Amino acid sequence: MASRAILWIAIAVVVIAIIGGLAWYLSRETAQETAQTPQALQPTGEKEGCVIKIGFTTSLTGKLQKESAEQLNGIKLWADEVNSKGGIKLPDGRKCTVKLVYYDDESKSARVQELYQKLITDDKVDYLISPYSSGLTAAAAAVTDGYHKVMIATGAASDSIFTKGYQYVYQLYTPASRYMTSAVDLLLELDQSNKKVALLFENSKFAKSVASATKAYLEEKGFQIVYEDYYPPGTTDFATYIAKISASGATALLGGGHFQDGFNLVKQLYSANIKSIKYVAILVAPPEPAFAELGDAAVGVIGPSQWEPGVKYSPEAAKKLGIEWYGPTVDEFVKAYKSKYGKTPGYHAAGGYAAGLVLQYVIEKAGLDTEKAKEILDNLDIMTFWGRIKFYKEADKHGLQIGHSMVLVQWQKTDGKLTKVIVYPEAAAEAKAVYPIPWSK
Amino acid sequence: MSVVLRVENVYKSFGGVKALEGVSMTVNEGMILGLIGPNGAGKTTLFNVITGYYKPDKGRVELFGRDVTGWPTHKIAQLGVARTFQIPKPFPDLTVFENVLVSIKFSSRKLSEQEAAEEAKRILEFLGLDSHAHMLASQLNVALEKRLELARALARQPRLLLLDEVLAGLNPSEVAYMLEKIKRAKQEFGLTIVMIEHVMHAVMNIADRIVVLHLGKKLAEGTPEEIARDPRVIEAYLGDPKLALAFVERLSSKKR
Amino acid sequence: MESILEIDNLHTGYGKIPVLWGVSLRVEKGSITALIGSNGAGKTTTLRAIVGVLPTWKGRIVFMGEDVTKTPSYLRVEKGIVLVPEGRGIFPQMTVYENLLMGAFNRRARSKIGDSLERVFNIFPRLKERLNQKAGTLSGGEQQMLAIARGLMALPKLLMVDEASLGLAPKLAIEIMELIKRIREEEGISILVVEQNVHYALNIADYAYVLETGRIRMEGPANEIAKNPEIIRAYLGMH
Amino acid sequence: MVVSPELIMGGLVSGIIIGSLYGLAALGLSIIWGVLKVVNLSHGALIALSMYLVYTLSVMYGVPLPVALLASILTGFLLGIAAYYLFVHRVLGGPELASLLSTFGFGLIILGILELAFGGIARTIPVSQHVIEVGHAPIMLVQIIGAIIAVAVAVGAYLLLYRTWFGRAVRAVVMNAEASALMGVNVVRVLALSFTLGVLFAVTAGSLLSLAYSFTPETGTKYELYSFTIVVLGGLGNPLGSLVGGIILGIAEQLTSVIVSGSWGPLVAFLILLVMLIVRPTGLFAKL
Amino acid sequence: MEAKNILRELARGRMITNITVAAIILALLTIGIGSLYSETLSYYRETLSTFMMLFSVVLGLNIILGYTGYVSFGHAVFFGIGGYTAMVLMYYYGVNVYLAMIIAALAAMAAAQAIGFIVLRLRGAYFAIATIAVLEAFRVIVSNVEYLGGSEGLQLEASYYTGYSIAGYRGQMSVHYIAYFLLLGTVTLGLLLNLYVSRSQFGAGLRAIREDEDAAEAIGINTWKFKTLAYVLSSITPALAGAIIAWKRNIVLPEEFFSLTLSIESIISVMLGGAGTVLGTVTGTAIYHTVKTIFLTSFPSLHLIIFGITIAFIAEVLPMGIIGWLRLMSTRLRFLLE
Repeated sequence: MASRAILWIAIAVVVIAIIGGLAWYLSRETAQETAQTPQALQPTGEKEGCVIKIGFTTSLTGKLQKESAEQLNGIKLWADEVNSKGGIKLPDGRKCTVKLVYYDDESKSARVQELYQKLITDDKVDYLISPYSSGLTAAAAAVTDGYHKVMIATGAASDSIFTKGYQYVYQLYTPASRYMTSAVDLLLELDQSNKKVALLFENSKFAKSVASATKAYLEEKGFQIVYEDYYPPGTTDFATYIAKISASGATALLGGGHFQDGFNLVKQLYSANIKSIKYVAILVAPPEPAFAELGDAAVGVIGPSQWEPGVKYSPEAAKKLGIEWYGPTVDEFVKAYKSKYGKTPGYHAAGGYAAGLVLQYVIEKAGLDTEKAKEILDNLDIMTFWGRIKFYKEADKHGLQIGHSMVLVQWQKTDGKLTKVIVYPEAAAEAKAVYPIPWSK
Repeated sequence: MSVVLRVENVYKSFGGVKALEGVSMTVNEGMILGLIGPNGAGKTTLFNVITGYYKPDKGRVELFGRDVTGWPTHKIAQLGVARTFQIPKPFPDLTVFENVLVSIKFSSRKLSEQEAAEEAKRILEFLGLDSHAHMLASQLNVALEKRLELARALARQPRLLLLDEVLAGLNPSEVAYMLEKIKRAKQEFGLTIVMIEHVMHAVMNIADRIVVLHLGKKLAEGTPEEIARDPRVIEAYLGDPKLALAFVERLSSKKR
Repeated sequence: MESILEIDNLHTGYGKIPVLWGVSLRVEKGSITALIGSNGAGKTTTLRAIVGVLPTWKGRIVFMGEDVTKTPSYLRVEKGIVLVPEGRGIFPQMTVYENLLMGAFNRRARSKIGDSLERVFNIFPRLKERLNQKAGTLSGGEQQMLAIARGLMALPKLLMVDEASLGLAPKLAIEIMELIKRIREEEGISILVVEQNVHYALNIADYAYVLETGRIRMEGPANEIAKNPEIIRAYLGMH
Repeated sequence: MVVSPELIMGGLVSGIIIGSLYGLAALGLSIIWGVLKVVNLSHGALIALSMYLVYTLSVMYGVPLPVALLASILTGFLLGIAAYYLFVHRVLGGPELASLLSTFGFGLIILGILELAFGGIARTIPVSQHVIEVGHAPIMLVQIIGAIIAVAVAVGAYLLLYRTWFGRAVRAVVMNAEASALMGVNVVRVLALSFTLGVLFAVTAGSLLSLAYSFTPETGTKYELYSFTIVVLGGLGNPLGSLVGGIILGIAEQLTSVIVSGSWGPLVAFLILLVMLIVRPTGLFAKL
Repeated sequence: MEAKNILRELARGRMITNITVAAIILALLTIGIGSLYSETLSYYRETLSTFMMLFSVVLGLNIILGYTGYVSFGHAVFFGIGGYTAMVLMYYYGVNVYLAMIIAALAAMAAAQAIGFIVLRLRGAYFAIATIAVLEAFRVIVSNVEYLGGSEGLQLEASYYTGYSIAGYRGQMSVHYIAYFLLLGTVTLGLLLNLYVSRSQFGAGLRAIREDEDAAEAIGINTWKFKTLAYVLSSITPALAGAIIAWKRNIVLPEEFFSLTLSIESIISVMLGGAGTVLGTVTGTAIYHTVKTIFLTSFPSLHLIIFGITIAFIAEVLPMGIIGWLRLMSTRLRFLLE
């Protein structure tokens, strides 16, 4: 008995050693990466070297891992660019480098609160960026606002965070209430007679809040909602939902939730070949490059996106609006991102970079004075590669994003090749929207 | 003499197999009743009916003059009935001491912690288990396990004790030891005992009366002498009447 | 006479608790040997050790001249050591036919199923009538017959029957005993019986061993043992 | 919205088709639970693993799909044997908690590997999107093929258990392990093979499901939870019971979706499970 | 051994446990008070809050799993019921957190009585599966009922917190401090409950049920009543923790409050230390929480795999847990390690 136990312990030790070694080997890469930052921190400033600490958590593990990783890439790119230029110039003339302090939150709000506390009190960071997702950001805000620390919320589209009376949290994303409204606007533009809408969203926090806002907007615009249902998270089969949509006589479908279910929904919708449906807009899934795996099924599907590499925000556009342009152009950002990570940035990455950019703007104007930073943010109205950024300043929805708006992408087939193009708003559009969706012909 | 246990016309069957078919018997206060019969005769089933594990299909069970048919086991136990199990069921991850202590705690007596521990110790000493008090019950051998089974039953200070083959698997000296203890326990605790037993000489020696079950029916009842001479019993139980008679002779001669 | 099974100084038990303290016995080829003794003496344990479902702690088991002490039980069955267990151990949710097929599970027996079935039905015609009945619904006597029949399906060279008369009415028990005797006569299989009922066992056996608390107390031709008053001491544990 | 008989019909048919796949997924859990008395909490992870095996082979390495499916199933077989000796053998006959935890641990290891290798993004295997429409409900051809295979596997499993030497040995071990040993059955080997068989069914189900839907490492969880219900519904170790149980669950889920709302679907599954556990924990059908 | 000696050993064991428990509570209290005045302790305050949240569930679970032997695989259901009850009271009726906690605990106890009536008639794996089903059923119901916020959950306004203050911290700022002390109170209550169960006649009865339910009946234990009561007691601290966390985090979400992960984490904690011992729960939860934190930060991408190996290892080699194993090693330790 005992000898067997020893054997087992031995096996376990060996296995753990192997895995540990593997882990060390795999983590070497990231370790080197972080090791570079202090090198870049060498004092280059005129007076004395100083370091600005930016803190946040990111979901290296758990269900938000993928989106979070891209957001982190964006933030890292920003920090590298700033540091390679010697840092940010403060109002007092000092030039300070940026140090990112971040931890893994496992996609769990319990960890988020623990870690933001650590960032503020232990690591004594100067400014904060939110974790990815609304749920985690809500949890983080409950900690950070009490300490009067400015937090730029990126990857968090929920409206409700900003109705809680927080004073130091600022949202970069277009809020959920406006997530799908442009898809409704586009439909109005394309076809005045298409009024029978089916709503099929995931029964999850984010999708549900988009759904209720969209529903209200549809009703306001005189649409008739002929079908409304919510599917449980993790749903893979949509046959009965599609049957009911088909039977409802809907001519447009708005819905979705996460990538996987949106993907399956479109796949099965296409196979079902419901001729009556002329317009399909799906949450989250379409902007993902992996959506192209659907092939023909993807053609004509529209999806709202916070940002796309093809957006047409430019200093000229800013000038037209009479607001300041700040930071790199869209092309500069895309090029820099591509050269660092070898792939085209998506909106999560862009959001991460933009969060850094906003902080950079604030630091240049306000230094490390939080109250001053708050004042600047409250009155901010600029345009960047991310688009227009302006926050709601009254207490009832303080910090809510009101400047930025979504773009709509549509998968189109040009010369037999499947591509994702921006179709709305007109100012940003790369091509005209295909209508009706090809399968209904 | 008051009647402690009365079983009346009890039937019990399991999915078509008739385990008990109209068994009746009466146990008076202070007696030891032996319950014998070949394996599968329904003896343990009868115990389970008396202690409330099984509800009889028909018939009634009376304890201390109260009809307890269909009562839950713990309520019957609280009336002052203790039993041992054919396959001992000690609480394996508790020590011998803890096993007895638990049993004391749930007897009707109200004892302080100190008194309960003293009582447990007394019972362990009585059964010669004091040197094993700190062993886990799962580490005991069969003989000690059987003693613990008895200790736990006695710890309840019962009025009626049901023993299910407490001697099975013991060697002759262990059997003698147990018999001695059962006799002494009967005196000291003022017990009434019903015992299922296969070790014939033991039951013949110790029982005041014997009931023979066979295929779920009561085959015979009487004093050990009567039972030993009953040809039906001999036929059913031992097979060869001649052989059986031979040992009854020996038995009688030894008693004298 | 040639012996089919020889056990030398067998020690075994359950967990750490010893039950057998050096049992030695022989079964002659073609004989019926009885192993009797009181409850808990170790009779069933002996049989389980012989068939190999209990490991041997010490001692030797030789079957047909071959040492099988270390052979796993499923290979011993294939060599022809077959035990009809106490409590019958039939498979209640299987039909009678499937139970019989399970009997012929070992490779040697599988190829001769047709013959075996015929022979078994010859001895137990009642089973043939209930071929598709669930074994669990048979009466006690029929279950015992099925258990023995299933044992025969394995083409045993040594058939061990544990407590065949258990829980049976005397008439039925006698019938079973006669069947066991008939099996020896018609099939020439060596048989080792364990019985709680001394009379039954000694009646059909040629030779008998008396087991007491894990040791052999006595042995001899069955008819002599039957007459020996000492048997009462051993069997009933009297002093 | 009016629920027309046509929609009900569609719900019924898709319930039967999807239910057959649930049944197939449950079959593996059922065999292991029925024979070894172990609730295999790595079941969902194994289902997910097989999906990624098919994906890796057919999408990443371009192996023809049928070959990829067979290879995935074969890997499941080898994995099953290894897993039995590493994670199950030692905890057999012990307290439930030990086997629950050790199989759960095994599941975590698989999930960890999948997360590490593939991350959280959904993957999909491109196959024909042809559908057949019943009562407006689009039913994919691959689903129908899957359902047919599910029925075939269930019937095959039934025949295996009731018509072969191995199957009889398995059932014998379930009823009385010691008596089976006395018949010359190598009990440990039967247990190991039964576990492997269970794993085999799980990976078969996973491989088929991977063709119909996209998947992530967590996809298996839903099938695992549903499988509990189905096994309790259909009786432990009974292949046809699993199939019928799966179909009952599929119909219940799809009809809930048609008549009430899809978001209540899972509740129906858990309520069926609770009611069954209380009313008839042995299942609707005889166990093995 | 003399009965007196046994009693002395027992008393000594109890003293060791008492001192350990008291020391733990005091240490936690010190850190809590310290963090009011020293910012550097704040991080530990938050880590310990997370630890105490898990510990509260573990302490409840230990009563039903450790002492009674029923493997409740979905014990987080009471955490969820507590959290949601409290949130409904706070959100709709503006009830303060203290009252909400008490009502949440009562609601969970009532729920335990009802759930127990259904599931406690099952044993072993069936019981485990049934508790998972109950947990999942609650999650689905909650995410579909609009009154409970559906899948969007319910979130408190920042203004709700204005009335709260501690040592100069007000509103939102005070929440984390107050929650820490409330969690500490819950943990203290849980430890006392566990100590009571481990030392009382009631606990002796539960152990008897765990060891052999039939034999327990035979010595006069009303097993149904006992195990129902144990289940009800086991729901209290998880519910309190749920209520506090709902208040602290200002939001309740179905998947975070009816979480299978939390259930399984608490089972592993109980198992690691040794089920059915007070010291085991402390040891197990502390080790689990620490090791997990280390794994997570040191091997972020491999922690699932390492975790799986660890769990399987415990189940196969150390099924009694660390304290349980030590207790088995010697009878002296058995009395000392309660």
